[in-house]
Amino acid sequence: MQIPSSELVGGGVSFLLTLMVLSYLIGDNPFFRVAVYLFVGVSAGYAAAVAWHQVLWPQLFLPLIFGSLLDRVLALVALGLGILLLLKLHARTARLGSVSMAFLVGVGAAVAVGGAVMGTLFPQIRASINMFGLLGGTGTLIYQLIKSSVILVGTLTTLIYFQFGAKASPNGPQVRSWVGGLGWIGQVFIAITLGVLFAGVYAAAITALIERLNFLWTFVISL
Amino acid sequence: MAEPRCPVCGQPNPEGSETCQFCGTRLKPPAAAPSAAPASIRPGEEPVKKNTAEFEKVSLPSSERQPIHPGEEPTKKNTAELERALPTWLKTLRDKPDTPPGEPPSQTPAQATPATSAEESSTPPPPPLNSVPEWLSGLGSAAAEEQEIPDWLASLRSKGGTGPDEPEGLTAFPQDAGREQGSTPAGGPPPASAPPPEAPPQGAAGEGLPDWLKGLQSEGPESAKQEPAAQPDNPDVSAWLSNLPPTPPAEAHPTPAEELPDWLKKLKEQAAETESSQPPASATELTPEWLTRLQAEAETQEDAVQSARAQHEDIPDWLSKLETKAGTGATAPASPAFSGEVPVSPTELNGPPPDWLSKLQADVTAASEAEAKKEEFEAAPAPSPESLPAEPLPAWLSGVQPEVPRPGGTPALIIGNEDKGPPSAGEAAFSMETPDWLSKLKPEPGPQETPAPVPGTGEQQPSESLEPGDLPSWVQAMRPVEAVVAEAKAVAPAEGQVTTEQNGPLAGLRGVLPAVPGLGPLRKPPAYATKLQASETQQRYADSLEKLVYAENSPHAIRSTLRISGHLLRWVIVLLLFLAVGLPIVTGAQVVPPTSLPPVEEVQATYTLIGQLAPSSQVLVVFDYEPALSGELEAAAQNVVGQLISTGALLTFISTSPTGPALADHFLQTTQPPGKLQSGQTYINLGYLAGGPTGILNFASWPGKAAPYAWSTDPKVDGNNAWVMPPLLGVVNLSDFKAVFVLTDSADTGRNWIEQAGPSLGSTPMLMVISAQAEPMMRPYYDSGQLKGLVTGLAGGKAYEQAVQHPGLGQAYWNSFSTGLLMAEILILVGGAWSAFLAWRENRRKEEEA
Amino acid sequence: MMWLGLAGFGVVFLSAALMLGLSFLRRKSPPTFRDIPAFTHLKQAIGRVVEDGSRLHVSLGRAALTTPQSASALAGLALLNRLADLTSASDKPPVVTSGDAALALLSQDTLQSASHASGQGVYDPTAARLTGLTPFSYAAGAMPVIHDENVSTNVLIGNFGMEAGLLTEASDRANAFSLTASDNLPAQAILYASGQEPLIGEELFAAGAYVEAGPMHAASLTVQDILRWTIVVAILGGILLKLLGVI
Amino acid sequence: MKLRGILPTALAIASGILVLAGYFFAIDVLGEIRLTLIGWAVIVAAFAVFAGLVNLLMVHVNKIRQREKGMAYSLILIAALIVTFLIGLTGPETPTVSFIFNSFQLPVETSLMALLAVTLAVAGIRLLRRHLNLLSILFLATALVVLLGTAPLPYLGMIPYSDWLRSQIAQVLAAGGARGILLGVALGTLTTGLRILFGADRPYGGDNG
Repeated sequence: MQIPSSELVGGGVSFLLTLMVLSYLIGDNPFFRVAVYLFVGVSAGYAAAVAWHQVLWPQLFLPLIFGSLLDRVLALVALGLGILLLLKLHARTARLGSVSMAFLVGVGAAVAVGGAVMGTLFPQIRASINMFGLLGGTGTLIYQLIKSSVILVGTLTTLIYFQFGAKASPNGPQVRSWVGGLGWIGQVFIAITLGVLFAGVYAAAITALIERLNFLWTFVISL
Repeated sequence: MAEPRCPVCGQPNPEGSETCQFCGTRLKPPAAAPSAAPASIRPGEEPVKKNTAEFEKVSLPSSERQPIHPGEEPTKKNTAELERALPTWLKTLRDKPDTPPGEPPSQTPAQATPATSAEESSTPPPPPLNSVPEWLSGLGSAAAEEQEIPDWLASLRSKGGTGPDEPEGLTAFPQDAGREQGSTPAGGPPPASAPPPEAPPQGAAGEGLPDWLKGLQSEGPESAKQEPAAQPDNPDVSAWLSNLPPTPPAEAHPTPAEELPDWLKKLKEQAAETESSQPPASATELTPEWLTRLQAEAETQEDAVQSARAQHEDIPDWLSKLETKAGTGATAPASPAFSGEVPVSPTELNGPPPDWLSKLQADVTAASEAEAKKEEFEAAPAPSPESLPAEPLPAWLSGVQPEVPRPGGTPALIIGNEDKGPPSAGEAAFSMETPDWLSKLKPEPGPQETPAPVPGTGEQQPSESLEPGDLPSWVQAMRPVEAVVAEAKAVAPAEGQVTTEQNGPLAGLRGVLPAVPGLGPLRKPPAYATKLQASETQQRYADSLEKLVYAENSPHAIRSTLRISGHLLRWVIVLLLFLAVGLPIVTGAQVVPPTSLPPVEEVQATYTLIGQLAPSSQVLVVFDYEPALSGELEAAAQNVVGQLISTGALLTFISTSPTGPALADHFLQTTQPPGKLQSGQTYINLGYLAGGPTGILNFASWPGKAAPYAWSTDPKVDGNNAWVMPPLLGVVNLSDFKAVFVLTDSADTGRNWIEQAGPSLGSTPMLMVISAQAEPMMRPYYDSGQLKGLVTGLAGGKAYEQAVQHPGLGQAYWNSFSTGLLMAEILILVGGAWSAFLAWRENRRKEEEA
Repeated sequence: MMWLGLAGFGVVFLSAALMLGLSFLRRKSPPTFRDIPAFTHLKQAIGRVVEDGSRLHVSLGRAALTTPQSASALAGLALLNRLADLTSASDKPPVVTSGDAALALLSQDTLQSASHASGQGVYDPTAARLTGLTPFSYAAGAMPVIHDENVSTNVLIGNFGMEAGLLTEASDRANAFSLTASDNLPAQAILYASGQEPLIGEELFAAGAYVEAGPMHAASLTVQDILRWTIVVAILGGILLKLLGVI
Repeated sequence: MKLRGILPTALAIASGILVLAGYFFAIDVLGEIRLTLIGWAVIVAAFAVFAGLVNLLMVHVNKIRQREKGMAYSLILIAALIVTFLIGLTGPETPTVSFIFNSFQLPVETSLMALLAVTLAVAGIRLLRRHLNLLSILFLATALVVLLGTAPLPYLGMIPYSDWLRSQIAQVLAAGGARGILLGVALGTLTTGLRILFGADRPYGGDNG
């Protein structure tokens, strides 16, 4: 089968870069460095291009040029904040930039707090409670009860493990013995959870390795 | 041999008795001491090793050649060995057991003769007094033997000049001391006329000296008693001292030292004699003695300083060096003695004495006691510069520092401690890791370790150095002799070769302790010099330094081995994994049957739901994964999207990741047969949705506004309003889509879509294709019904392939996945077990060493 | 959903009031917290950095400030502020890498103000770097920093994904100490296996309090403990009501 | 705090509180304000990308100026960045940019992910050397059991009950632990965000708290 030249070149570049990156397994070496620096440059350039095309142009400049008065005013504020931020690039004007950074941080903090309360705390608490509604899910009622109870114990003991407050003692700060006991159970759940996650990550990683080796082999035999 | 005498009351005690029957002083070192032999090299141990080696010259039984640890005190047997070598006259001098301590002539020799002093050395002397010189003498003598010097000590020496010079520079001390001593006792006051503490200062107020004494009295009972005793009528000393007051202490030392060359010429042979006579002198007529000591000590310090800087003999030169050093040499071994010194103006002399004096005073008794035990001359001076209270620490550490870059920050801390500048934040952090023995520095000022300038040294002396209450007994013993030989002594310096002992208990005796011949070998056995008699604190130092050195060395060893084994391990794993993963790809071997997975509930649910979609259903597909996981996600989602396409669904792609749109294109190129989809007709890519969860919320509440334009490699489509194209025609809200598929590698992103877009979906089902590592977080959403279907990782993709009976990437990767995972499991299992064994062995070794 | 919003507001308001109150009341007698060895070792590692003239590398992850994950980055910045202060006596300032542009700018600000606060006034604008704009390019850009810049201590704190494995691998090869923390669960699993001193979950946010970053940080932990037990009670109570069929 | 530090802090607190109010109160105006402010934040973040690019360039330009070791790599990075960005300005969806993405970025990124297959195995092996305790052993044992239940063994197929065991561990035990960790992280997120909203932590320049 005739491979288009662009595909051949692209495949060749991918082939070489893959080998260069995998060479890190032998040790840090110039090939790996070249591939990595190239990658960092390309990805940064690509992300900047996307930021321009997908954010600044459609969300800032288009409204500024073609939008309604309100859109233009709002866009002007955003533009002003953006320009202030760019002032950070110069030592003298850097302080002005902290205004827009403060805005960014303030909004970010609020999004984090809102997301934590409305997006995690309440939904997870609700889910923990609803487990015992025994509506969804599979298996017998007993199984559902046992499963829900185990998950509940895991959730609570894990949460308790993180207890920070402790009493000062000659042997250093000590949490109450019963809290420590529950925390220890929590640690067991944490170890199991992280073990499961590690297995998942490993499965993903080895899939990536398979995909790369598969690509290398496919490219070689396609030549 | 003779029964042991009490060092304090001088009474004889029965052989083997642990404590003095008369005053209760401990006579023998604790039995446990020798047995506490550490496995690792100890700082204080090296010199002992060296000297026990020398010990063989006097053919000691091997049983006695045990390593001696910091704080271990001399054992009786060693001194007993030397009895053989003692001249009879010395024995006779001693054989007067029942002489009351008050009677000097008999008592004094008993204390002063080498053998006796050797014997005495078996009794635990008060640590603060004799331990420092003894202990450091080991250091000094160790410096003589290159091959036996431990690294840390070598580094110490590398700072302190070359091996041979150090002893040479240091031997000047005892000789000077002897010389001075020979000259000073002339003014030794008769004991009876010893005035009350208050008297002498007043009486001597006219000379510069009594002012000192007045000041020194404030240093505690001992100095109060002793100093006044002789100072008033001590012209030599006062003459010598008259130079001293106006000059800063650092400059004061050289004054006597200018005579050094003479002493070196005249007194080389009789150094021993002078040494032997020092204890009495140093004890009885303390003023001349301790003043000469001061000189001697000062010179010794200077010698040490000098040798620490460079090898140097020319005194004027090194004096000038010293002056510069007094200001700047904070890091040189001896420098702490001078650190923090303030030049003393004559007016200041009426106040408390210069710190360095009070410190040196604290050492006088120490040095004399040590010499009374007949320390080897080469060895004795070695410690003396470092024996100054604060010095062992900086000296050791200045040696350790270059060798030990990361000893828990100790060297830096020492410097930090000596630093008079305000502690920086870095130091604050540092102090968090201060070893106990270093943090004890401040709480334990005074005679032992703190530099002289530390206030309160004098006050602390009694507590530490009253124990050396054997000093008063010396004083009692020596006085009369000094008085008798005073005249003879006055002329002694004039004589070139002094062959007659002029002072001390051996007065009148000829050929006492001839320099080298005869007694050389006897003095040689340096058991005494090297019997490390460290105080508790010094012992703590030694132990701490040993820990320090050990802790410093071991990680290096571990790290280096780790590095090597790390590379090997990595290479082996690479080889095995690549073989396990690569072979099925290269050979195309089917190691697992195509239908090897049992049906998975959530995968079946996904399959069923897609099958129920009507043709031309508008479906939203979210590409929210990183390029790194494209391999896994493409394999997992290939047949899901393929089935959607085959049902004729109209697809809309969107992403909250900047690389998502490109990944969507790549997905179609690599996983779907070309030409099946046409941008703008059967599918549309809305591109990148900025803002994370907020962007999702915007899109959920008003999709057309949040992502209005099409993203396409087709110029006709790219940048146009996507919402007028077939895939989005008639779609206003999120709920207008027939299904929403989220392809993601991140549980956070998946949760964002569920939480932000879920409420706007209405009855529209949301399904997910996720990476294997997101399963534990996403699975509950399937259980709770928020997700109607879930395909997880390569395994899920393979299960889906089995469901649709359409082999794809899942099948292509499955064999390698199976062999690769098995290999990884074996490696982790075996390697983990081996690591556990290594860790267990390492822990055990550490425990044993601890 | 109105009541849910109000409940959320209540939680936030109460937490805020508690934090302010506790930080004021306990400013003189700070609370005692359980021992987390990782922070003790971090302090020792910082001491080594100051002592041997090597460099501290702080990596803040790649959380966008407009996402909920920004909190981990903000916690990282609080720690960075304290670490920069602690290492002000060091020869070299800490080098900070980030995977998000805004975060990189914030780390610059943090280093600058720390250098001013320490009275050194010497600020190296290239000490805080953006090493990449995508997760793996960020990690790939940070790896050479660990390899080449005499880094003896790596503090990885923020929002990391699986790319964290590359950073710990680089740190391991450079024989450097690494304290690692991420709010991302798979990353925590990787860091648990490959990091020398991994912090789990919530411990990431305790970093400030454990390096004495201020009374408000200590108060935060106390409030977290109070909320923790409130959640436990809420869940148990909710389940009871559920089983009773009340809700 | 100095006067010049007050304005940024006040802005951070004000914008934060406005956005937060939008989360809790179902008032349209607040919702609009929240969306608008976040929209601005997204735009400011996009500006930050360019400021970040300048930072990235400066770091590597300095390396070249100072002739540091590895300056050649910096040259490569700068060239790649500028070329990609300039071409990207014509549109990230154009075939050229798509080619660059598929040929340069994608393979390197997937290869870096592939590296993890080895580095994680090494980490797993070394774990017990570093922390020999029950929890680490449990961690590894769980990972092994889950991996065993993930795929069939060559020529042997699935070990009986291994997939059932895997699903129970992953969906019951791990679900509990994961939920506990997520709740803990949410608590930490809450207090961290509040510290910013109090102005106690001020990472945006000025004097940090």
